[in-house]
Amino acid sequence: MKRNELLINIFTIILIILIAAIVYLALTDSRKGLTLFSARLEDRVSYRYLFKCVSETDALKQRSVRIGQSGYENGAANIVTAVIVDYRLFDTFCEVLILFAASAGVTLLMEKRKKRIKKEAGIIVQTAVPMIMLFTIVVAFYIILHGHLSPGGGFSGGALIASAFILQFIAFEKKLSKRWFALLEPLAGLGLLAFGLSGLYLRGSFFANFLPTGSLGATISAGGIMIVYALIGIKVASGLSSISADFSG
Amino acid sequence: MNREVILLLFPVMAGFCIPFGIKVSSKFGRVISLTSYLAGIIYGIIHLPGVMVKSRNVIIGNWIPPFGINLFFSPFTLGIVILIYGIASLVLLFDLYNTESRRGQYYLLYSLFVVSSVGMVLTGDIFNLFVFLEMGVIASSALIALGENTSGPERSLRYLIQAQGTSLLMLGGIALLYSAVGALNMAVFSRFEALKPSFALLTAVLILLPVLMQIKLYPLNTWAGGAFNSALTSFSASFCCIWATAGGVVLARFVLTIMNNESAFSSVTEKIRMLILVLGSLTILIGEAAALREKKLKRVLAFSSIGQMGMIAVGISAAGFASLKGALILLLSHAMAMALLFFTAGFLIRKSGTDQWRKMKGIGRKLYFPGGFFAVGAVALVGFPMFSGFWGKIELIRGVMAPGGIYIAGAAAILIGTIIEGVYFTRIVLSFFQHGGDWNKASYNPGFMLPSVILCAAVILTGVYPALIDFWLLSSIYELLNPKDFYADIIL
Amino acid sequence: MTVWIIVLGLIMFAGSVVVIFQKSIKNAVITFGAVSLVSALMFILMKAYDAALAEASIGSVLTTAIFFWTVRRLEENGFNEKK
Amino acid sequence: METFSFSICAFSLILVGIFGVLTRKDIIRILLALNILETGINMLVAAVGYFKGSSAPILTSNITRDGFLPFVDPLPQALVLASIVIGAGTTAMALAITLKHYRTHKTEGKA
Repeated sequence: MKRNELLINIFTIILIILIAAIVYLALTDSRKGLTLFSARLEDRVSYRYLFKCVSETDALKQRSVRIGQSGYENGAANIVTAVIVDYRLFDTFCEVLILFAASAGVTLLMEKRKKRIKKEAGIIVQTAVPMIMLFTIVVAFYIILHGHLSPGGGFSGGALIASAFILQFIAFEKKLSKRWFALLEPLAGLGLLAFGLSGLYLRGSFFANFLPTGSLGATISAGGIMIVYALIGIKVASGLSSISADFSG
Repeated sequence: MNREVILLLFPVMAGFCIPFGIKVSSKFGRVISLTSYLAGIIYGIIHLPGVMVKSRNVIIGNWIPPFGINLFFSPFTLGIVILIYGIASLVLLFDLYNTESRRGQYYLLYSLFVVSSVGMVLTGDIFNLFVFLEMGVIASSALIALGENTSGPERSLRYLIQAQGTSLLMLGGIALLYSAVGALNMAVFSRFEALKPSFALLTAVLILLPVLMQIKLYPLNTWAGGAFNSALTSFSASFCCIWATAGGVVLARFVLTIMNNESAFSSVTEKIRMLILVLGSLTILIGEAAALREKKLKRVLAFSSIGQMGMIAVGISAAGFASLKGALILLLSHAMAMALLFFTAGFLIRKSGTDQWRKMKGIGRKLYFPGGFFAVGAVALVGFPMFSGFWGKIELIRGVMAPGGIYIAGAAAILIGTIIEGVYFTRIVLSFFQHGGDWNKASYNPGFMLPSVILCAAVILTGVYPALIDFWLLSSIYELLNPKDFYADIIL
Repeated sequence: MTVWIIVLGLIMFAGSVVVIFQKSIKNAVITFGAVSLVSALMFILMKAYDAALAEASIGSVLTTAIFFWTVRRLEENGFNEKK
Repeated sequence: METFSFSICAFSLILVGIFGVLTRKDIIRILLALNILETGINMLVAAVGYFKGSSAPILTSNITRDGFLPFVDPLPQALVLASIVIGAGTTAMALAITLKHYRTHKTEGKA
């Protein structure tokens, strides 16, 4: 048995070296044609994201992007947020559905723990955890609501809120009821769907931004991005908390 | 303007409503999912005539295609979506009477599974395709794990690990492709300057891996038999029919429109087709041989489905008019006949209490309807004259023979596979109608009879009068064979 | 810069090898959390701040926690690591 | 050079992950290896968008179209974010299935 395992390991290592060699040869081929990194930033679709001129037919018309100016097609200063929540919002919607599927599946498959080793945390932890939770949730709200200006957004903020609840699960036996997460999650999803459908009926395409984009760099700007990111934050937070609650007991 | 996107959203809405609805009534889940699929069928049929005239590019978020995400509504995709919704609603009908009440999350996951299959067919963006694929993988692995016997979780884990590994490699391929092309829209790839041959082959293989895995092509189909055997019957039926059909559509889209002679992959088009031909031929032989030796009824069906998907892959790889026509007819007939076979198999297994077909000897003499339905499904799948599979296989063999060379071997594999298929299905059906065994008469509930009769009628109707779907077939084949006019120009 | 990348890359490589060959599952899980955290640092070096935040909060904290709870439940159900 | 080292790190992680998935016997280890593979793929995706000497794609001052643009590519970062979330969902699902598996087969140590 032991020897067999060793043989399998060696065989797999050889296989992997082969794979690596093939990939190396494929990437360093000297024949003619496009290859890795042959598209510079100017050739990529992101170039138009940076200059916020996707829906303009003449790409060169908009020559510069200025902070504080308004009237851009998308008002987010953080381009990654612009991509996630505006240009490719449908992808993000599908990811949210994936999280929804995961939390529903975990709820469906998990059972309650039978043998519980009861271990309450000590008094220091129990006093510290609520404060840390409060602090974490405040930071998470900051991250979610400033997603269009600085790094972060609904996903990281939602995960932070969920980790605050994880702390609570670790420290206390009595937990926040799971039922609320299970209802909050589809509610946020319905909110997202409502946003998309109102875009469809007001602007003629699903998930079109129908709110004013505001001036670039302002706190209240970027149209629907703030709303969508808040909804995503709620959804991710409740989904991940529900998953953690299922796993922890 | 871009209202067609709602077609995709019906099951999503149903999914979001289920957690609230099950607080009111325990039957809410199945009722609202069934309603949403029926709404999808009606909505699709309303839009079909318009799409038949001109394919539509549905943009999302008002961003034009290479930059935003788009859905592509063509005769091909819309027809398949209607088929998917149809089979999904039949499966739910079957579920309605044949299983105990389930928790709301089951229907939620099933809705998301249907959404992901529909999305895979419709989407025009490669990363969006990956996201839909993952959604389907998560939903279906949860549903497999709920299976009838205790090996469900293990089978589902096997499936999940293989699926997740291959999808991750696909993501790597997408990244490599993006660094060379600078866009993620599939229409861009279909008319871009050529990639370096070796690089193109690497990315093509990486991107095709999960698709090949989901349609159960040879080296990546070790999960299939067990997963289909352990899942609930209604889910095996939908997993086999809906998911594999969606995977076949994605494969056809990749091989024919995205990796065609004028695309970024133009330097390796022939090699990719050859690869799929070889894998498909091997799949046919291995799948059918495994089905011949198998004792459990549902596993026989799973291996038979593997063989059928191999035939479809071979038909796609030959890329001619006749072979594509055959592959598409086979795709339809596989979906309908397999659903019928799985329904009857589930019914028989429940009534007889065993899952081995040898022990069901003579069951068809007492239970006429299930036995008859099984016979019809088997005959349609094998391709007897006057049934739907017949025209498919004739056209397929004719079309695969046409290019000559190594494709002759593919045609031979299809022929051998069909013969083996005929042998084992005849054996099973004969043993069902033999004398012997004492079985009680059973009552049939509408949940079993209605879907089976509908599927039976569909299978026989398309076999007797194939002109019924000819119009759809012709426009689909034109779309697949002329990607420039019918795909890229419409989107970009 | 390149030196930092190489050092972090070596740490990640070593960590992942440890994850795979480590005897104790709990240690493997913790090492995996560390690898995730280092990969978040790597994302910062790549100027992918959003991805770094997400990796640190989801990939590192949550995934590790879920793994850990799973191992704990397995042990409660009589699962033995040695086997 | 930096992009090259990023890619090498990513590839090494991917290879280790593939090795783990192929050779390990117990399911938790396989899932850990899958997660390592995922981390490697994410790094590869992010490395594809990296340009030397560029800063994060956050507009803090005015930019114009003439001359060098000091930004990395934002699109791969969005893809990485998506992939991380998807990976977390898949891992949770797989672990739930694992627990169900162990509940039914208590004595077996592998899948």
